[in-house]
Amino acid sequence: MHAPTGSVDAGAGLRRPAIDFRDASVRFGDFTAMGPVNLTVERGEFLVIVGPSGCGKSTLLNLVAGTLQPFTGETIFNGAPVEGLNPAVGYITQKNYCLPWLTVEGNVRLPLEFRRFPKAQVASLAASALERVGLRGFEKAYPRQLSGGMLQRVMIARTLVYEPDIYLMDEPFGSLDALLRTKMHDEILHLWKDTDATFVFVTHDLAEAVTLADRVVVMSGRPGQVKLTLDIDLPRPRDVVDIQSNPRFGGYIKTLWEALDLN
Amino acid sequence: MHAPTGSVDAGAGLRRPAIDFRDASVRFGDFTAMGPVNLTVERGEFLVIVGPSGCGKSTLLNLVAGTLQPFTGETIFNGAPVEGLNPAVGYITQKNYCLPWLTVEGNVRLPLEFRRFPKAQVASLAASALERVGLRGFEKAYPRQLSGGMLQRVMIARTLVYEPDIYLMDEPFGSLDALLRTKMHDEILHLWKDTDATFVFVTHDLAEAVTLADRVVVMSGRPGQVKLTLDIDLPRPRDVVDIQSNPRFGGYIKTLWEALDLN
Amino acid sequence: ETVPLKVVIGSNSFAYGGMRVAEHAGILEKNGIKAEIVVAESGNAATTALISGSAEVAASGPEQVIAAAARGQKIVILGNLYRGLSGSLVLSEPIAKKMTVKRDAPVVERLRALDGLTIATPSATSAYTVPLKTFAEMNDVKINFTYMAQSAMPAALKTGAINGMMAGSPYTDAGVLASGGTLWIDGTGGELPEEVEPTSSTVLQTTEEFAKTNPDVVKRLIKSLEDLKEMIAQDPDGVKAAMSKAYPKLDKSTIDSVFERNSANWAQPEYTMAQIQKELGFVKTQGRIQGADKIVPESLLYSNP
Amino acid sequence: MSMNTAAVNSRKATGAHEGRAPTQRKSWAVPLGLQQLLVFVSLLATWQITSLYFSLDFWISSPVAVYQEFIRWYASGTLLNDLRMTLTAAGSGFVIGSIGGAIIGFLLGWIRKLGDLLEPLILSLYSLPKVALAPLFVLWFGIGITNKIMFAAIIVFFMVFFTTFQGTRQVDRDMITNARLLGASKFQTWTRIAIPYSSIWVITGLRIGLPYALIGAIVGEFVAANAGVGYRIKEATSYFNTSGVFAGLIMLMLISFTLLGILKLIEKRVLYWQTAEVALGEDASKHIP
Amino acid sequence: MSMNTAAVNSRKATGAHEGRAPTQRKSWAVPLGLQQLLVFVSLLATWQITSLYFSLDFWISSPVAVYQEFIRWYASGTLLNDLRMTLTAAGSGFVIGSIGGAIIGFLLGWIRKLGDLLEPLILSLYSLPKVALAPLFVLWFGIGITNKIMFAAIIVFFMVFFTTFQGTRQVDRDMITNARLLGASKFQTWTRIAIPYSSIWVITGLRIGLPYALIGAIVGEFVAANAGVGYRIKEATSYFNTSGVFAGLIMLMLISFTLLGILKLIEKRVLYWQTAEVALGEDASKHIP
Ligand SMILES: Nc1ncnc2c1ncn2[C@@H]1O[C@H](COP(=O)(O)OP(=O)(O)OP(=O)(O)O)[C@@H](O)[C@H]1O
Ligand SMILES: Nc1ncnc2c1ncn2[C@@H]1O[C@H](COP(=O)(O)OP(=O)(O)OP(=O)(O)O)[C@@H](O)[C@H]1O
Ligand SMILES: [Mg+2]
Ligand SMILES: [Mg+2]
Repeated sequence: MHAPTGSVDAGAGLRRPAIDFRDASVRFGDFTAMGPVNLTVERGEFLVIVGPSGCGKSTLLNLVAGTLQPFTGETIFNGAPVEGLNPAVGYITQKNYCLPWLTVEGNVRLPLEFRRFPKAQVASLAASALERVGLRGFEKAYPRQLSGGMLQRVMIARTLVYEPDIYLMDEPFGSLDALLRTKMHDEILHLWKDTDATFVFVTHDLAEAVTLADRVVVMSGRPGQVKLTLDIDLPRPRDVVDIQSNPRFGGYIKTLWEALDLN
Repeated sequence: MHAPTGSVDAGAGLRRPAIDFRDASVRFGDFTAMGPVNLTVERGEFLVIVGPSGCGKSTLLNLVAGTLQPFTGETIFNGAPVEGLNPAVGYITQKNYCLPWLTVEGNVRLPLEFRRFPKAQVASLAASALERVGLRGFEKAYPRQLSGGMLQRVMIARTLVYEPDIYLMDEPFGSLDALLRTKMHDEILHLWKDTDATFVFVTHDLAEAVTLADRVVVMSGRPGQVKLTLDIDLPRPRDVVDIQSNPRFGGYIKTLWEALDLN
Repeated sequence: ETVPLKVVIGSNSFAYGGMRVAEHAGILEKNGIKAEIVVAESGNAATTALISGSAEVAASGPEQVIAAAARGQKIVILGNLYRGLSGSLVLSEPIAKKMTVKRDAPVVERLRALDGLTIATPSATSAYTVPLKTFAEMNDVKINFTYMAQSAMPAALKTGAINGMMAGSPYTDAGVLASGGTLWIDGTGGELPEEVEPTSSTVLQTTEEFAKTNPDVVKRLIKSLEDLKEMIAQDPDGVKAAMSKAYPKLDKSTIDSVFERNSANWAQPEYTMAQIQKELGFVKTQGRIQGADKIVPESLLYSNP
Repeated sequence: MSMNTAAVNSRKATGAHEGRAPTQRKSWAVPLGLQQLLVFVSLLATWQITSLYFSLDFWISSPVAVYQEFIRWYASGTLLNDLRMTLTAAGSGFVIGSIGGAIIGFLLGWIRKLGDLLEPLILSLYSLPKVALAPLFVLWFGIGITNKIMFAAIIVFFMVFFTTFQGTRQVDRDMITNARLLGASKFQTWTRIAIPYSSIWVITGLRIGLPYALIGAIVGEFVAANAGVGYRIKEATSYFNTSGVFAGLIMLMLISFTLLGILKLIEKRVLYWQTAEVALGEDASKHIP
Repeated sequence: MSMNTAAVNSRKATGAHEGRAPTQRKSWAVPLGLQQLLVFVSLLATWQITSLYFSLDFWISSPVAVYQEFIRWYASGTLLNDLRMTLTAAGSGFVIGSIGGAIIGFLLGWIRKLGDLLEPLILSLYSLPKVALAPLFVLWFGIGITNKIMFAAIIVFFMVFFTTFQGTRQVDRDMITNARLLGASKFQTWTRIAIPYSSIWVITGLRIGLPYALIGAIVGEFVAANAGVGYRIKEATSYFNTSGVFAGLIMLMLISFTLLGILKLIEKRVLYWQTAEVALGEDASKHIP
């Protein structure tokens, strides 16, 4: 499955998968939290993962980010096993990691400063990211002055701002209202179209899953394994409101719902 | 609007409202975060609040819990203004406040111990609360060993366990999967029916709102004010799955969606 | 021309008073020495400072020189700063009142009256302890010695934690004044018998190295001590004037009494081979300092090349 | 209950949404400084009265006597010189000790393996009574200002080291991991996360250490000196001038007080985000998403 | 890359989901104790060699000389007596000082107004060099063991007080508010939230304070004693017996070492939840919700 040479191949035809879980499982003590999982995420794919609470979805993302190491198997990222942290991914975690001593803007600039973006760009990139998540006017606020949903949006802006090739998103829109969520879906789909980035997206919202995904993976209950892989064959580009009235939309949701229900 | 005597009246006919916001508004510095709000929550009512992120929903609940004091107006609780903390409410906050040095069980027992429940009852009450949120088997785990959804369930169990008269719930099911969420809806509706408690429930999920509510309040954008009050005239007791196919269900959702969209 | 010189002394007590008078009366300056006098925490610290090389000259008891020599440090004595014992024994008020022996009785009887009492001294090895202890042992008198900082003694005397204190002036004066104590054995007045009394309380000292390389400075120092002796004999008022400059906190009458009690002891600059041998003898009989028997007495005394 | 009483009763809210206290209708602040002054004055009064009433002047002096001693000290012209000496030693010692303590404490706290390895060693050194080292210090560093600086530095070093060490160990590792994923280099996780995170502990260390810089300088002056506040105290002790001793001690208290005040200002600046009242106001209200 | 190398390379994960490290396939642990021993031995060797090579025996003694001094000390029969004296004073002082410091630090940290009011007062007292107070201590507590105990107690008090004070001020007020809503009385928020929360600070305070208990006892012995480790050190000092001074100091180090070890065990027990490996295992897997 490896490319014949070690170099990154430019041709679209010869692309190797972005992520490849091979028999990966995670244990804490004697407790198997996830797996074994076998799953391939293609480059440029929008993959959504759903599954019962505590089945190991966050754990799966952690394997890709390299914040956990598997007990068995391995996680192949861009052709090489993940060892140690993997800053090539943009990870929007479930837990909030805003730095309390930085303003909203400071938090969003952080990755740009870390990645040594040219000074001139930093301010405008940060401003546009904040604009996109609807936080203009709150640049100078500190995290403790924000509502739950606003904090979540700071986390999103902080990842969007540096445009990684691969996004790992762990329930990123959980505390957003329906309207804002729709806006964010739109935003994300545009981003995906414009940049050709790969997305691995965890959610509990099946409509969200179907709206966004190329493919939805349903995980089984603890220890989470891949139970069902469902290709979402809906037209692109999608309009996040109109797509819901597509005749196949309801069917996909039903399939997913049933797969979950059997747990 | 006050009851003629200061004593708590027993007769159901003479009931005064559980909560009454009178021109209540909250400011942080010069920034008006919420209000002014005028809203009455009747005793035994199931009120759901929806509104855009950052409009002041959590702030509204904080007024009832007494963790914030209004800048103008007042919050009348059981006939008297809320001054200082109000432990008569059961408050499931948006932020997680599990104590990291207690096990899941220890965290759930905490309010019982605080409220001096008889020793004999404590263990069985805690066990049944954990059972209800699907956390059996995790009694001895520490918070840092749990997934996001599991932590949220600990917070829920910790409030259910002492059966307060009034529940304030701030997006309690945000990180639960669809199935578990449905189970929790069922659980909550049974609780409500059995105990005749009052619920003030904040959510972003309009289906959830319509499924549970007697009445849904839509708040406007910052500073949040009551924009629409919608009585949900669906039969009780409700089956949380069947209710969605009620012909009026979709209509309510549409009304709410439109009210939100106009923001 | 004048040479700058750092001189470290062991305390603010009058045992080092000669040095201060020599400084404030201009004797050192007259001999071409621009002295900076530093006060250390104890005689031991003064000698330590000398060894460390941060002062050229130190003043402390001869036993410090012996102890340092026993550890291989080459220090030589240039001259005597205070003859005999500079400390005295003060009894607390209630004990003194109970005494059947009179203050003017022979010193041996006064010593016997101390049997069983608790007496504070600065340390087990202090120049104040050894004579009294030796004297008591010679006469089969049992004294409970306890060791404490001199500054703490008057307070202990007042609260009754100790029955008496063996210390130097001005601590003894404070013991008398503040706690209503009685001066029981006057060490400065030479009341202790010759065979237990130390030869000297403080001597002027420097390293062998410094003495060798700076014979001229040493000569000036020795000359200063002789000038001091002469001044005490010739010009007591000048000495008192220098004292009030050195101890600005003391009033006229105190200066007078301090002068009367101590000036004679300041005026004995010669330190002889015999005196060294006597000190070494004390040290050896008590076996306090390991390796003291290996010391060559001659090496301790500065000899004019 | 009328609206008026409600307003009076309403307390400054603390709450699940605290951080920035909500604006209240009225506020009844009793100036803290005044209260502190009251405590201070009543203590002085108690001191004076006890001293007079039980005639303990010789032992505990009295405020009036101490004041007179101050005047004398100042008039004699040595006060400023003494202050300069002591402050130089304490200041240099503090700077050396706290920089060393903060850096090494930070490094050992941060690099866990190294910390585990060297902790016992540092603990041993910490356990040494510095006063007992005084003679050795004289031997090693002489009796000049170096001795006093080293004394102050070593004491401060340990104070700052320990709190920084402990604090840095508490830094949320998940926060660090997250920053690494955001692209932070190891060095950046230090400067941007770990240092701000443990700054509260470093400051605690500095607060604990600061008075000890003075104490170190003073003890150094006790051992050997011819000027300085410590020397004055020793001199006063030798002549049983209790008022002088207290004058010296109070001088020290005043100095560390001033310095601690300055430190508090720095603390406020460094930890400004804990209390900042940032104007969301106008601007934020305009851009409703 | 073969699976084998991958396994060898895989590091102990730290991560957004850390807390309990995931189980690894293999683990290569180098025993820490051994490493520490190595550091210790090489330090001793350096000391010995430096001392021999540069003939610095008088200045820094040497391990062999110190060892001989220990033997002499033990043979003379005073060692145990000295130890008993010093330990009694330090131990009692530690207990009194740390209980006092923890309680008062906790109270003033917790009751903010009181803390703000009294902080300057306590800071002033803290700034006093205790050694300069020796005569007053003799006046108040005599020259017996009480004096040494009080010396130790007062120094420990301040150390524990300060860290506890600072730590308690850091307690998450929102957490407290939440507990109050859950029905906690004021007292319960102390016992169930604030105390566990600030326990890490209290323990830091104890760790910082413990060696100071010994230091306090030693200083007390310097001021007045006729036995005890401090007294031996002073005695050795007056004979320029550097080996004796080091023997005394090392004795002290050994003592505080042992005591700190015990404290560490207690710390592990109190803060067990930070590292606990609780068996979810079997039981949890059975009840899939
Ligand atoms: N540090 C840890 N120590 C022990 N067990 C852990 C740890 N982290 C996670 N687990 C366990 O691993 C399992 C999977 O956790 P994970 O966070 O991946 O779930 P999830 O699918 O993301 O759930 P949710 O939807 O609730 O976020 C859970 O049962 C959890 O208890
Ligand atoms: N401590 C505070 N200091 C300053 N502003 C605050 C503070 N707490 C909340 N706010 C502001 O008050 C507004 C309302 O916050 P609140 O948490 O009530 O929103 P919310 O409706 O619960 O939003 P969400 O759905 O995102 O949780 C927000 O704009 C927020 O920035
Ligand atoms: Mg998760
Ligand atoms: Mg909210």
